[in-house]
Amino acid sequence: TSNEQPQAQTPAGNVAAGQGDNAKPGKMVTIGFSAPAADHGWIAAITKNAKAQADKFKADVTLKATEGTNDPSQQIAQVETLINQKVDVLVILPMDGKQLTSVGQSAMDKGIPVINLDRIFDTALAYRLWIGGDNYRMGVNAGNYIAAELKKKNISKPVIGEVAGIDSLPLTQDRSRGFKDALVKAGFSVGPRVAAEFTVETGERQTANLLQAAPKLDALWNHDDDQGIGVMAAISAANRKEFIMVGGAGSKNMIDKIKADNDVIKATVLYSPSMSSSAIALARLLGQAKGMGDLAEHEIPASITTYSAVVTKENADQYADVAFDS
Amino acid sequence: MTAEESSVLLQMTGIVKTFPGVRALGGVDLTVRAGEVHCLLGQNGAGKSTLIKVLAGAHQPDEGEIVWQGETATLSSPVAALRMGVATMYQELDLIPGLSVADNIFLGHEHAKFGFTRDRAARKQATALLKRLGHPEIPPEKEVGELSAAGQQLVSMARALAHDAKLIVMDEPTAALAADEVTNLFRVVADLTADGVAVVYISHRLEEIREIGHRVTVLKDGKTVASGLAADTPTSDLVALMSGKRVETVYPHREESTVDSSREVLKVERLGRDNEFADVNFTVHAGEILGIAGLVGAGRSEILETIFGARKADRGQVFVNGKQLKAGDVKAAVNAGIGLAPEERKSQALLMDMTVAQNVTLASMGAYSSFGFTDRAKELRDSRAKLEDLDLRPSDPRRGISTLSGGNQQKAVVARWLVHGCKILLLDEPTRGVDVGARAELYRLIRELAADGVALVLVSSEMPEVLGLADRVLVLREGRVIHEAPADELTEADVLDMVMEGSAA
Amino acid sequence: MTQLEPAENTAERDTEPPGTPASRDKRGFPVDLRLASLFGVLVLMIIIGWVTSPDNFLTGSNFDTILRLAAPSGVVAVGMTFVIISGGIDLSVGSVVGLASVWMTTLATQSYGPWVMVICGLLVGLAAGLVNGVLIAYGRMVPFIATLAMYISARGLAEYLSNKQTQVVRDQDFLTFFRGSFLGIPTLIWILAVVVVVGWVVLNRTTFGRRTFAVGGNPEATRLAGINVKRHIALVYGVAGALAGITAIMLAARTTAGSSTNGLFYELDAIAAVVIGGTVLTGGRGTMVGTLIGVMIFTLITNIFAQNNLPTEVQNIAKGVIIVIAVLLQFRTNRARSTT
Amino acid sequence: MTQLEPAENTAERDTEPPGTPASRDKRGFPVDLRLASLFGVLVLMIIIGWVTSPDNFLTGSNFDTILRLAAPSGVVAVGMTFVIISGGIDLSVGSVVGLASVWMTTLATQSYGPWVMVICGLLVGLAAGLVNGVLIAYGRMVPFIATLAMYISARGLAEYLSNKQTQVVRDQDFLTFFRGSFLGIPTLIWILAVVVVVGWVVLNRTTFGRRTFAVGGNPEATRLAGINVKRHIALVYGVAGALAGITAIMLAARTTAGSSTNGLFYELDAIAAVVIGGTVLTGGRGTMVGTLIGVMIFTLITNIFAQNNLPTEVQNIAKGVIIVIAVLLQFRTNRARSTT
Ligand SMILES: Nc1ncnc2c1ncn2[C@@H]1O[C@H](COP(=O)(O)OP(=O)(O)OP(=O)(O)O)[C@@H](O)[C@H]1O
Ligand SMILES: Nc1ncnc2c1ncn2[C@@H]1O[C@H](COP(=O)(O)OP(=O)(O)OP(=O)(O)O)[C@@H](O)[C@H]1O
Ligand SMILES: O[C@@H]1[C@H](O)[C@H](O)CO[C@H]1O
Ligand SMILES: [Mg+2]
Ligand SMILES: [Mg+2]
Repeated sequence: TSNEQPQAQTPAGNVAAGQGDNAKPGKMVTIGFSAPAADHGWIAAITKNAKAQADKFKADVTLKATEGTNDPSQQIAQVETLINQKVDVLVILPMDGKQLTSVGQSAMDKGIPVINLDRIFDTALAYRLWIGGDNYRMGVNAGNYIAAELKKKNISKPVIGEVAGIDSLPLTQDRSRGFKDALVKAGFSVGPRVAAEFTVETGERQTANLLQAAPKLDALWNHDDDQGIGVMAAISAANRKEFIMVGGAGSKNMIDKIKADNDVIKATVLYSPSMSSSAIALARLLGQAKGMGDLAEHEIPASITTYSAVVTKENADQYADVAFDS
Repeated sequence: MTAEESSVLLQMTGIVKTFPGVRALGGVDLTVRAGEVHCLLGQNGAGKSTLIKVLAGAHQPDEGEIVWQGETATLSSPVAALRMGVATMYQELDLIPGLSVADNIFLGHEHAKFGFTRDRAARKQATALLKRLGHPEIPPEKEVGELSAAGQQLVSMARALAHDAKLIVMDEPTAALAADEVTNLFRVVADLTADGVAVVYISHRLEEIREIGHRVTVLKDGKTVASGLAADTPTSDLVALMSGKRVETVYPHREESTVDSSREVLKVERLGRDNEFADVNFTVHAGEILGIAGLVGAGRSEILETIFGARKADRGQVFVNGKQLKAGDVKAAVNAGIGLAPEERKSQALLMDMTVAQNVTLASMGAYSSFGFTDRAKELRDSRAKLEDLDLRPSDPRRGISTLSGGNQQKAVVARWLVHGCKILLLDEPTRGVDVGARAELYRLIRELAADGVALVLVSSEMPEVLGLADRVLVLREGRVIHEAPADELTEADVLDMVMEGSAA
Repeated sequence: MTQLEPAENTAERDTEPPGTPASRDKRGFPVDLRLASLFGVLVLMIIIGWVTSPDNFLTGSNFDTILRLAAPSGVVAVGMTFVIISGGIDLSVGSVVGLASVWMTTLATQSYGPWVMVICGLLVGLAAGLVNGVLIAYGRMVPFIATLAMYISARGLAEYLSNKQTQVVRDQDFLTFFRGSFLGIPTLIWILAVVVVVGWVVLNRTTFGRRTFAVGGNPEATRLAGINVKRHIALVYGVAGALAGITAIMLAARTTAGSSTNGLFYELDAIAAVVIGGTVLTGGRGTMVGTLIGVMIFTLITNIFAQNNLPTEVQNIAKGVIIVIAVLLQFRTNRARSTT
Repeated sequence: MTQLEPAENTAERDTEPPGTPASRDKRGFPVDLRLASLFGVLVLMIIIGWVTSPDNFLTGSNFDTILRLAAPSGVVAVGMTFVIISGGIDLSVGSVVGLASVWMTTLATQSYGPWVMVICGLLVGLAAGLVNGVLIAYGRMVPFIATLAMYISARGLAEYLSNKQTQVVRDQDFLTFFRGSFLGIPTLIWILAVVVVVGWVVLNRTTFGRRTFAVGGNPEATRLAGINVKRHIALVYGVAGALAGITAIMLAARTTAGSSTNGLFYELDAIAAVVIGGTVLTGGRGTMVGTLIGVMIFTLITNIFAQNNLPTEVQNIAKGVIIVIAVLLQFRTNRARSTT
């Protein structure tokens, strides 16, 4: 977490390199950026990464970052403000994809390319490019990992718990669906499930109750490593060690614990906020009408899905650079 | 007799109203004829207000019958009563402070078309009504909260008139009125009755009843003990009916003075507050009762509150036993031995959710605690002793203060300052709303305090009270002292002339 | 709340001599020093916006943005003004917005077309408001608690109905009308204007409004004047609920979706706007114009911060401080006025 | 709020005659029918919990969990009880918990060790509470608005300080002590017990408590009895703030982290618990035992729902309904009592 090594990167946040010709400064691009309220580490990292990436390209990029509201109507107004300011490209991580679709579309209609980050708009007409994680696969990978581990231990009727994130977000539902599908495929099912709200306190409270409801567990998946701090606190308070735990998103804190391997947490499925660094880098290229070096296409693709890798003790080092401060 | 029966407007028989735990009315009869002023008498808590609330449709009776112009009536809501022709001026001011005079007068029967108010028409009619009451100068668009108490009482009256009622009930309308306003009110009442409107009139001031009343009904403990008496029934008979015991006179006799003129306890020098009063000077000695006479609004309460530090003096000083008191600091005044029994008992003195004991020790909490912990045993012991001294009934200090009658609540306020050991007691309208029996007891108590060496300042709107109790009297007019004299050199008529005209006739 | 502030009471008495003519018409019109000082704050904010982003602030499209953002919260605040003047409070409006927005955008509702959607939003809001009103007036519950219960339950019900999914509005007629504009002014802004004007007229020129002041000023006296106080209170909450329903319709248009998270925290913003606008929480006094200015001030804060790319946390610190300053300032003006 | 509910007023008067002996000691002790009915609700919930999950509910470790979860909210609610009895309200406690939790867990603070962390949490809470108190008592702001401003600002400041990141507690002594237990009972539960007992004693057996009732019951009369009402009000908010600070410490221990999101919504839960516990929002009356029962009821709801694997939305619908029922029930009991 941040208070551990605050000076690890300057400016904090991970950045994409920018390769070949694309590294050279081009025409000035003003990028407008809008995200929900940074009420947990992951979203905070999204904003920070965007700023860090823009900073790297400060020769030809100006970032206008309006930040943070959980009221879709207000976020619409913020995007409108950016449109009024005549930015060249917009990067939008919507509070709710469906609710910001219309303003995305109106930007596109006005000729401002929109990069839709993470939570997807309702129609592809509203964005030029979508870049985000694969929530369904995140659940699938968590489920597969757990299933494999339990099979290794020859547990036939395991109790598998789930601590979801904010239940009203579509991404949470996608994750839960993927998790359930993977377990069902392996012949297992989801046992006790609670939903926290991406905060440590709710993570702790919900997990404490879940642990009471399930006196014996074999595995537990927690959707979000931010709330994971609370989840782990509840587990240690209950003095429970009999199960394995898998995290979600990939915070520095959790990856360190996985590496140390002296706790229940054995893996985390990535959903990295580094995607916002990529979004800024691509926004710059869009603004400069450039393509991506390694692709044969002249154009930037219409959608990019980051892969939800499973980080374990074995490969933890490999992912240290995309881990974020929770 | 038949002629009279035919003019009977209202007949209430066997009215019973029980509140949980209290039988407020236990079978009351009341007969009112058209065009008469029918007075309702009774001690505090006798049930007068409850009876008229039943009549106004504000309370539903448990038993009993109401006959209106010969027909049985059911008054299921205030609207029903108003429709029938009963308008009521309630005891507790029933106005909306944030609304204008006109809005208050017509509340509930607004001048309106399709729900839209017609303010001009309302203002015009309001002015007409106020004019009829002798006060055309009150602007109908003024907020009622900004009027004086007398002004508010007038609005209340205008509201009753606005209904074109056949019967107007007035529950202690003069409690907040000065002498000239009372005269004015009586003129209006006379006009009304001349038009055949009946008035039910409630007051604790017997002389008023004598002045305007035609007949009298006396309530005691929720029952009618006498009805249809002539208004000139002797005072002692009325008091006997109300209280069940003989009280010779209502107001106190002058007694042997207890002034210790060697001990000047309270000295007020050139005290003043902008727009309220100016240049007030007086001294009070141990054992002395200083009366302050004046009209409502003359600034008497403000003077007491300023001495007490509840308002900050703009000019002048207050000395207690020769030591100057810090201005605007209640705590300093209390520590110096001053106590105030304020004008509005309920809102300024009592904690209605607390017990009598807790109310009594409120100003002396330090003495009833050690290391911040309350000494509840001592609290109970001392308050019980004080309640017995003051003959406060019931004397159980653990009762809720809200269960006491007005007079006994007033005694509890006095007890608060006595347990604190106060040497100067400021009394602002100590008998307001207190019935005759309880009054006599309060007068005795005030005298006893003086005899014990307490210095008292007494403000009262009732002239005989001031003249009968005080050793010396200050006459106040528009915030200035215009006369000071020993009480036995003044007559009621002198003082009235001075407060109204500015000088003795 | 009711902190019958002792100090305040006496202070008022000290400083407010009966009958200063200036204080005559506190309810009606903006000709009042208190409102003038509030208006001063608004103007100040516009100047700040203009100075800090000279190119983009004072443009037509930015005012469009500001007003369209203010529109839904403004409508909620009009309802809150009635509730607070009547001596109550409504914590549930935000949740009711969420519930109504979900209910009117379910597949089933949408299948009946735009009229049914609109009516559904209105009715759900009205019904929730009436439940509040009935619990308060007839169930004798404290408004804070009754509406807190509704706050929790309505949000839960909205999540239950929507299965926590955002429901996209597909009805083109609905979108065309409410997202469109008339005489060059967006429909949403028209709705706000109409609601504020009607709200002003009802409050100041009808018996309903007069009685709302009366109920808040002295409910017992109002009852004794023959007014059905319980029914009136129930209706006032019904009005607030119905306006929350209208807000839901506006949000559904603005976001082209219904969601159980719509309207989150609207109650606090509305209460803050109403109180900053000079309506007192103890009831009996208040102005519609003040509420509108209060809403505009809050919307401007957000806009100015967005214009200048400032982070939310600073915005929140500033928002709290501005509330304190605006309230203290009004108090001083008030004081100054009455001593002159 | 203050809806000087007409209906309610008359009703109260109708049903609560002065001087029924039962109503004598309204504040002090749990020997009261109103509390008994509340206790009945609690017992009922325990029975429901037991019936619906017979194996896991009535276990020692589940009670441990319930009490540990109840502990922080309980401490906040004790402070809220004082504030509400004094006639005020404090919307800011949740945000103050967040602010204190962040401040006490910054790298800088942690570097000074556990004592400084604890003192920091306490002082930040106390300071925020005193700011509220001073704005209300001396700045004459309405408590609702002053604490609403603090609610917004404190959360903003917490985000600013923490840079919106979760700050993990590294100090082992701190964790060992506060996450540990004494005589087999977790430290957090001890803290709750001590706070409740001390709160009860202060409220019912000290002059501070007596003055709190007095200030809430009739501030003007209290002032005229020579009591410094303003100072007392400022102190009451200070107490509430300090207790929020203690809550922050407890949460930092429970979650092993400080975060600006700690304490979110605690104000609403605390107010609901206090009011369900029988303390009236107009001030002057209330009980500590009722508050404790109120907190337990809310904690149990969450636990029972989790035990039965029920979704949050249903839990929320139920929570609102339970608030309504509990309040109406108390009212009926009250009524029944006074008519006998
Ligand atoms: N709403 C009520 N609830 C309970 N008791 C009541 C209520 N109203 C009046 N009482 C009680 O009924 C009795 C009669 O009260 P009421 O007000 O009618 O007396 P009153 O004759 O008008 O006295 P006063 O001269 O002091 O005005 C008293 O004991 C009073 O406490
Ligand atoms: N809180 C207040 N608000 C408005 N006017 C007030 C207030 N208090 C007093 N006044 C007015 O100030 C003037 C002086 O009142 P004050 O109470 O001093 O009179 P008083 O001589 O004590 O009369 P009394 O005690 O007999 O009513 C009156 O016109 C009164 O109505
Ligand atoms: O906001 C969420 C979470 O914090 C999650 O952990 C990653 O996906 C984001 O969209
Ligand atoms: Mg009476
Ligand atoms: Mg007076």
